[in-house]
Amino acid sequence: MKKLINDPEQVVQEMLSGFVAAYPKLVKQVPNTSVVVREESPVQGKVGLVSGGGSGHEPSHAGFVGKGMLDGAVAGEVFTSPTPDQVLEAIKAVDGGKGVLLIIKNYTGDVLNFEMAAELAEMESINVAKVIVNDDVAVENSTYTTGRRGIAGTVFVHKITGAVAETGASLEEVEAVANKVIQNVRTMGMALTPCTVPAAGKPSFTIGETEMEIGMGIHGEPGIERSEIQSADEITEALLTKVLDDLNLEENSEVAVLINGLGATPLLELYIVNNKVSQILKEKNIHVHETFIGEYMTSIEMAGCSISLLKLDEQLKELLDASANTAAFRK
Amino acid sequence: MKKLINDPEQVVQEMLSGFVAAYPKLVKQVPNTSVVVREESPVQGKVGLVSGGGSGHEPSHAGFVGKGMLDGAVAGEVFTSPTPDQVLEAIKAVDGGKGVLLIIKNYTGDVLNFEMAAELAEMESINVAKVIVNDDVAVENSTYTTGRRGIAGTVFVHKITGAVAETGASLEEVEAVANKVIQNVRTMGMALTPCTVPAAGKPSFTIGETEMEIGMGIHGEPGIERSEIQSADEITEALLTKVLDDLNLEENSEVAVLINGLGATPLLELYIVNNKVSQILKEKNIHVHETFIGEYMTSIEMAGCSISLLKLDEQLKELLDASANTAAFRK
Amino acid sequence: MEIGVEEIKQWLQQLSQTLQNKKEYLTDLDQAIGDGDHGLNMARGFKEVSVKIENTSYTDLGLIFKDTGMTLLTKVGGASGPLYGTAFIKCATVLTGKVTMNVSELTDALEAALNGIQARGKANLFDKTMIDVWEPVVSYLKDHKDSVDWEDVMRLSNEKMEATKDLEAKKGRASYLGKRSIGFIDPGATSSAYFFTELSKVLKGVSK
Amino acid sequence: MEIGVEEIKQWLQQLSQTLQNKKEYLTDLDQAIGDGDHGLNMARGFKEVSVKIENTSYTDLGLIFKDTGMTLLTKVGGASGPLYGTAFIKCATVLTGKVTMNVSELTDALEAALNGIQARGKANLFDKTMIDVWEPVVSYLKDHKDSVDWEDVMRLSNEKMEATKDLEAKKGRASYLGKRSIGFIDPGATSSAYFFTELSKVLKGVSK
Ligand SMILES: Nc1ncnc2c1ncn2[C@@H]1O[C@H](COP(=O)(O)OP(=O)(O)O)[C@@H](O)[C@H]1O
Ligand SMILES: Nc1ncnc2c1ncn2[C@@H]1O[C@H](COP(=O)(O)OP(=O)(O)O)[C@@H](O)[C@H]1O
Ligand SMILES: [Mg+2]
Ligand SMILES: [Mg+2]
Ligand SMILES: [Mg+2]
Ligand SMILES: [Mg+2]
Repeated sequence: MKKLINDPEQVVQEMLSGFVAAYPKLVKQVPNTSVVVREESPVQGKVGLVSGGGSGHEPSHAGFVGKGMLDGAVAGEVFTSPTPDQVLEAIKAVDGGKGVLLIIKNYTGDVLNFEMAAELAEMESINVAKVIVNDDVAVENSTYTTGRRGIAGTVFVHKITGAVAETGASLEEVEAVANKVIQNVRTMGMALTPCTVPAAGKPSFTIGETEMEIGMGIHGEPGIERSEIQSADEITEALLTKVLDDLNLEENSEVAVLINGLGATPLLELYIVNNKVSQILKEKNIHVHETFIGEYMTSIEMAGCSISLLKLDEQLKELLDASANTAAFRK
Repeated sequence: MKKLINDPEQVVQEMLSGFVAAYPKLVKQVPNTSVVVREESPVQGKVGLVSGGGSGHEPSHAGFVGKGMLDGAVAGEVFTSPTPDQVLEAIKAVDGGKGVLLIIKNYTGDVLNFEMAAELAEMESINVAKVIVNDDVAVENSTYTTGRRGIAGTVFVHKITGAVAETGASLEEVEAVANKVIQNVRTMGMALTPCTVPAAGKPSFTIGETEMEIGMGIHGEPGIERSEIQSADEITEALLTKVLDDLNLEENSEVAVLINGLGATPLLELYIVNNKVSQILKEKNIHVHETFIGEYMTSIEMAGCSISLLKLDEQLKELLDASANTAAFRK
Repeated sequence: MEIGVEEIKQWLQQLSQTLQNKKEYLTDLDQAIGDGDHGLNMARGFKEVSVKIENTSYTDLGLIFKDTGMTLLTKVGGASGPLYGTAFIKCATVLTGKVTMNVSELTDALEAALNGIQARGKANLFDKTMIDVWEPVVSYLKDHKDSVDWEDVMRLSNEKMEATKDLEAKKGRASYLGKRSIGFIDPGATSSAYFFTELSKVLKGVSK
Repeated sequence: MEIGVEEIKQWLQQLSQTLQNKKEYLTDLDQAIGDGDHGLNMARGFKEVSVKIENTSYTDLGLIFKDTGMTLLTKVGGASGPLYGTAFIKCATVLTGKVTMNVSELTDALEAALNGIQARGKANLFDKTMIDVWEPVVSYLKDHKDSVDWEDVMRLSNEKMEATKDLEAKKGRASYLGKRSIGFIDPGATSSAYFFTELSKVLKGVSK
């Protein structure tokens, strides 16, 4: 394990300190917690948005705290959902009287811990709503299982929900917009290499020099299928086809595209992926309103990427275009 | 070699196409070249700024093309300086009548190719000036050698020179500001892993599981020294000390900080590095005006980082704060 | 058979010790079909539990279960934190006010814990989760209130843990792997087997 | 000895072939003390040269050198592109208008090339660059205009290439390594040795 770290047990606290030290005009840390909130929190008269999850997905989630996006981010240990008391701290720190929306990625751990925090917050008379992001089309959806994971598409939920919250919308309205984004966003990912949880000290899986994992989440778990590595064009087509099939886009639809690196993928490669994505979408007469390329939702130092499409209508487009000022997303 | 690519010979062209497809509102490609320029090029009445170099440093340099930064970026093959004819195409495409400044990183290849392009441009009666960035304190400076390399600190040159050019300043004024930034910026880097030039197909060097390279450039070349890997705090202190020693900062100086990832370094680790950087600077009473953390000048998929400090005065601060709208840098 | 704070402390300390020893093994299990943190999560949580109960003297069984549950809830995270946390807190509600308990009362507590885990996690039997150990063990205890053979409990929890190997996961992270989850033992079932094994080891030594 | 377009074409084609064959070796040399592209750069550039001269019929020696130089200048990049490009273009200025040349005229052309490389790159002898091959070879040719032994030229270029191994680089990318550059042969010196070796192979076959 080669990492720029000190004590593996301290990575989350040191990372948060380093982050907050870098962006003092944007964020502050709630003392003695792993919660990062907007510098001006709580913002009165605005629904507070809280997201979070295990660490190892940087810049998610603290990187999206700021005007126009999240009010608070809760960091758990690496790949471990944060505990309810921490989520509660975030809720309390961002509640400006209009209630708080929790943006949860669909993992048992995240759902359970955030739900318990919501229960605790309700006991303190804070109005809390929750939405659950499940954009990963790699996993079959079923009421008998945990269902689909929430992965990189979550960033669109943060952006757009953040924009509507900024308008002073009510908790119900903000929740409705968040759910609209969730219904219209799909993602599929793949990986070339595993990643190493610092405290575990060894890679999450072993994989051959010519193999890849398709249907990758963001926690170093194996994908849904292992196969021989293919060309960037073939891989891109496979991922995008899965996304398109699930999203049911008509011709002349408008979308936002997110080509997300998992932590160790050079931008050079992500641009090559987008070359194929833009070709395919053009052929299908799907109009790209905006493309985002970079590291938004990572899996420590995994090499690989995910492709997300968000289907847009006028409302979503306007909210996506609205200004945002966070460490990792600026408009 | 595990990469998301198609034909190794085509990576640069496909990367540029994918990049331009992603940011059509910001940039366009000069047809049949590897030159990316601002969408509205040439901007009349403004000095044109051209930079570039080998590919493999993404988002450099095309990622910094846009309002408030570069007018044009020229991409060579991976790690290979672009040829004079390509640089000339960029110069011609961005010349808005006030002349063109070439921002060159101090590598023999870059210097020679950009110089020859400047000669060709002068023959076409375009006024061209050049500045040479050499921020890397790992290398001893000497008139008998090639001198110091230009690495991540170059991004500050792009930003600040871009801001002054935007004010309508003359070529001489813009050149003077660029040189002022160059005189006040220092960088030092390190790496944990090598990188692989796609067409070469194998890593630039081999390194043990517990070793690191100190004094790293951005071309996969070995550093100036190999040693046993240390903690993030120790490494940070070593790099920052070298930078501080060379920059001769008085107490109460103001600086901008850039913690740059080399391509495969998770943000988690870069934040941990900044934790120590901010501690050390605080102890030394050096005031951080702004911190930038992320991938700005990479070395394909190398794991490692560099630390840059730019000493600021009122003029540089104002220009650094000025608005910029590029794919990889927004203010 | 009367079970008091001492036995519970002894059990929790042994369980904590086992989880520290098995940290890497549980992490290996979780790497195969999850995200590789179960060993770290359980070891971290129970280390805190160990310190907490070491330094507190209890007269009320409810309180030691509650402290344990709260500690797990706030220190473990992930799926296992709220589930084990809930389990202990549910036990606490049944045992509150009691200085000692018999096997029947312990069984009631564990049944409440199982119901709590199920209410939170919504997993069914054979979904390849900790439920696959908890459910049969609690059933056995209910059926044998007066005649529990703790060796049987150990054997049973171990068997059921092993049996998760052949299942396809329907809940938790392993469910994302679909059929690829078959062939690996579930990490949470394994930590649950340690839970019951260490409990059995302590209780089988308690004279009637 | 009269050297015409045919000999130069043959030389450039053989040089191109050698550079294709040695692409990986040159890249290995450049990985050790540079950025690992010298083999790729030279192979790419000379492949273009090969196609260009294959499909063009020349009567003027100056033109074949100029085309070669321009092709290298626009297709190689890096440090070696402008340097080799300049070398051929400088040769062209000396040879322009000539249908054939003798060894003395060739020597003048190569001296102009060497001066061009030095004017551009500002490297001195023993800076561990291609100059370390060019300078002694051009000196030898100047000293032996009428009595050049092409076997000697091959030996000399090879020896001088080998000798770069013991030098500390002062120019080019390898200079960043300081003392760590010692112990490795310079890639540009190696491609220059191929340059002179292939030239010698062709010219030693030319009847006086
Ligand atoms: N819905 C559920 N009901 C019961 N147990 C579950 C459920 N989901 C997961 N588990 C258990 O939790 C274990 C994983 O715990 P852990 O690795 O600590 O958390 P996470 O899955 O969040 O990383 C699984 O092995 C499984 O036994
Ligand atoms: N200033 C210089 N003068 C002469 N030759 C040089 C100079 N700088 C570099 N070289 C030669 O160029 C070679 C490297 O070429 P190449 O790898 O193609 O370019 P780059 O160094 O830009 O990657 C070196 O081995 C050296 O022989
Ligand atoms: Mg986890
Ligand atoms: Mg090069
Ligand atoms: Mg886990
Ligand atoms: Mg080179």
